Amino acid sequence: MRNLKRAFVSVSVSALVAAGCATVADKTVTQEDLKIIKASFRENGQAKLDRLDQDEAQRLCSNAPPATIAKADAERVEKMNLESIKYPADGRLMGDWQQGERIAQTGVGKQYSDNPATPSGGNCYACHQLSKAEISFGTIGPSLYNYGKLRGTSVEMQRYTYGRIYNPQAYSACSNMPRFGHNGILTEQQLKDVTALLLDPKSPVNQ
Amino acid sequence: MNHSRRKAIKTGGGVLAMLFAAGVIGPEMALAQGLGESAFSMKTLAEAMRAVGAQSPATSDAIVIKAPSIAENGAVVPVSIESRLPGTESITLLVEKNPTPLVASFGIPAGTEGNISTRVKMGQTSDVYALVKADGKFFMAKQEIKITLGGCGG
Amino acid sequence: MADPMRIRATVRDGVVNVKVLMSHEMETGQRKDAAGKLVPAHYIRSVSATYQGKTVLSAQWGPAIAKNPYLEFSFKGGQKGDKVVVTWEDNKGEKRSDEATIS
Amino acid sequence: MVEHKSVAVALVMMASACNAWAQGSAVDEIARYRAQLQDGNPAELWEARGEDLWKQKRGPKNVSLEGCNIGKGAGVVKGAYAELPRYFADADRVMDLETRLVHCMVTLQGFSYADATRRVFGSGSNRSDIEALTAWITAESKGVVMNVRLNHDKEKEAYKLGEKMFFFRGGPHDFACSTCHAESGKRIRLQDLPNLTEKKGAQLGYTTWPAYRVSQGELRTFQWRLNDCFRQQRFPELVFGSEISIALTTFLANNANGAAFNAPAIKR
Repeated sequence: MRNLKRAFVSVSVSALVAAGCATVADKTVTQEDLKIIKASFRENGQAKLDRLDQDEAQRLCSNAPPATIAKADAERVEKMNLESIKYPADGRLMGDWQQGERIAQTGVGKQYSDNPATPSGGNCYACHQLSKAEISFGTIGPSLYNYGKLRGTSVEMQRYTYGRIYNPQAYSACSNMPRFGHNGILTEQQLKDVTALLLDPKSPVNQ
Repeated sequence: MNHSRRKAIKTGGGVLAMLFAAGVIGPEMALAQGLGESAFSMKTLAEAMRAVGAQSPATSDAIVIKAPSIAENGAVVPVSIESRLPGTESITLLVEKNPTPLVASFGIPAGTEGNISTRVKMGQTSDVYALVKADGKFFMAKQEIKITLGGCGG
Repeated sequence: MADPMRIRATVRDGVVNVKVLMSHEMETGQRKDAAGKLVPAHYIRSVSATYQGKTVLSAQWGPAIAKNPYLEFSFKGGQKGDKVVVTWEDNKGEKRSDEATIS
Repeated sequence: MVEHKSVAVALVMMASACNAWAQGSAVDEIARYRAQLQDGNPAELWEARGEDLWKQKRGPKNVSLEGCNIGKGAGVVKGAYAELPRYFADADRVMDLETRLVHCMVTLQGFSYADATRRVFGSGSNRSDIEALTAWITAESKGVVMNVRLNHDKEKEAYKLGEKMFFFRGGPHDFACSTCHAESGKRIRLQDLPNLTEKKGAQLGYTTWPAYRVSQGELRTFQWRLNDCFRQQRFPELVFGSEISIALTTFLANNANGAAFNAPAIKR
């Protein structure tokens, strides 16, 4: 997957250079740049300036273009993120798919315009096709229609699915998908509910 | 919600009456179609149609609704209605699932074409009705318009 | 005082096509502001258009016409250089009239 | 895991083939929706007000903005937006249209900076003069070919910084501009996402702002576009006229060079 993506990006990079609108100059964000970035934003509500302090994965995944990340760095990012996944203490990984559908439809949460007391959504439909009924879905991520029907609901698959939502970068460095558990966007119960949306045979995803 | 809306309409009526008395607006302006303001506060499609004066109107192929079947945003949904019925006197637009279905009514004097375009608000996916009065009789056409969610932060 | 309307009136084969944009909030009375307070209804309730003193369109609107309303209609018999007058009045009694020359 | 993935890819491809028709028709209908809106763009209401504001004598010094140089000489409006942002020697910085307008409101009309920037984004009856002025001035560049130069060192620096910011990931969602705007043919929900790292995408994206947003009933400028992207990226708030806002605008506007400017547009 990643190799494919890299190949794709390198093609578009050469196209860019050919079009003359990109230089191959140094594209690393310097301390000086960071100062300018911090001076260009102001805190608002729950969005404080510390959101501009990148963790290592964010820093390594900010190169322009994004997938120029070195193989060793990609492995580092994946290892680091894999270690961060916390599975539920009660061992149960599947919650309520109906709640999961609500979470998938909702995009609020963590914006400075959002009430911090309101639970965040997962906004899954923004990027993925999930059910047949919802025609308004995005294509940044792959279609997940029939996700569970195609894969079954083995414990191994439940763990993989839960982990993939908890921290997608454990499986794919620099993935575009938010690390919903790792960064505290969704609660443990919400992660279980979204896992159920994907895997439960009764979920609209698997009809 | 409904109470305050009723109240607002009532207040509006008061202002209207005052303006009448003051001679600011003429009767033609206030009662374009002779519709009472109450028609706009009816909660169901059937009530709203009755308030306009239409009792179970017949469906007509001579009324064409031009609107997308999927709208990207319910706040602005473009709708055009064309009536090819001879003697078209009025064109009325209704959205069945809006809190109050009656949206607008257009009086079409002789010499004006039976062709109106405007933009409406829709709270959710719904049938949109075009009701045409021609030679004293009501006819209708309908089309479903799906309202979709969009954007990345909602 | 409300902003002027933008009116375009063009004649082709004896038919005048009129396109109007109006500046208006078209508040439904059902929306809440940031503080959770209901915003009072405020919408254009009637619209009329005249050509040489004769009404060529009259309309009654509710609050479900979209914000900054758009209206298009056509009538027969207008001449280039003549004027079309459009008038609206809202539920608070505010009125606005503007005219356009047929081109 | 690797096996899972390749199976998943194949199945995903099958699934999308099955849904191609249904999706195609939804996308076609959305295109119809957009086409039907083009005829009457309420942005014209902002343009009319903006022209009045430009010509009116205003501010503590009671002068009009007709003496304002937005890049092509004092009072020259036609085609000016297609060459912005640019370096202005009198301010010794690169400026976009909105920051230049504020500069003129302060230096020519005598407004304080705070007063000039009090309402950079309007809301309902709290209207923004900057949005109205921007609507009119940008409309005066409709059809003009984008030609944003990188001659001055500060213009080159702005471009480079803008490019870095475009790929800068941060916040609880790990988002960067590039998360949504670095691949072609992608959508959020049903909204097409221009690939801003490519000429065609940058041209399509940049030349259609400002725009009347039907979802808000407001005319929105490019400063607003950036501000609201960062809000949804879960970043803190982008400061109006900040160095990063100008840098990103320079990066995107320069990438759009060669295309005819086509705004104010009308969008969802």
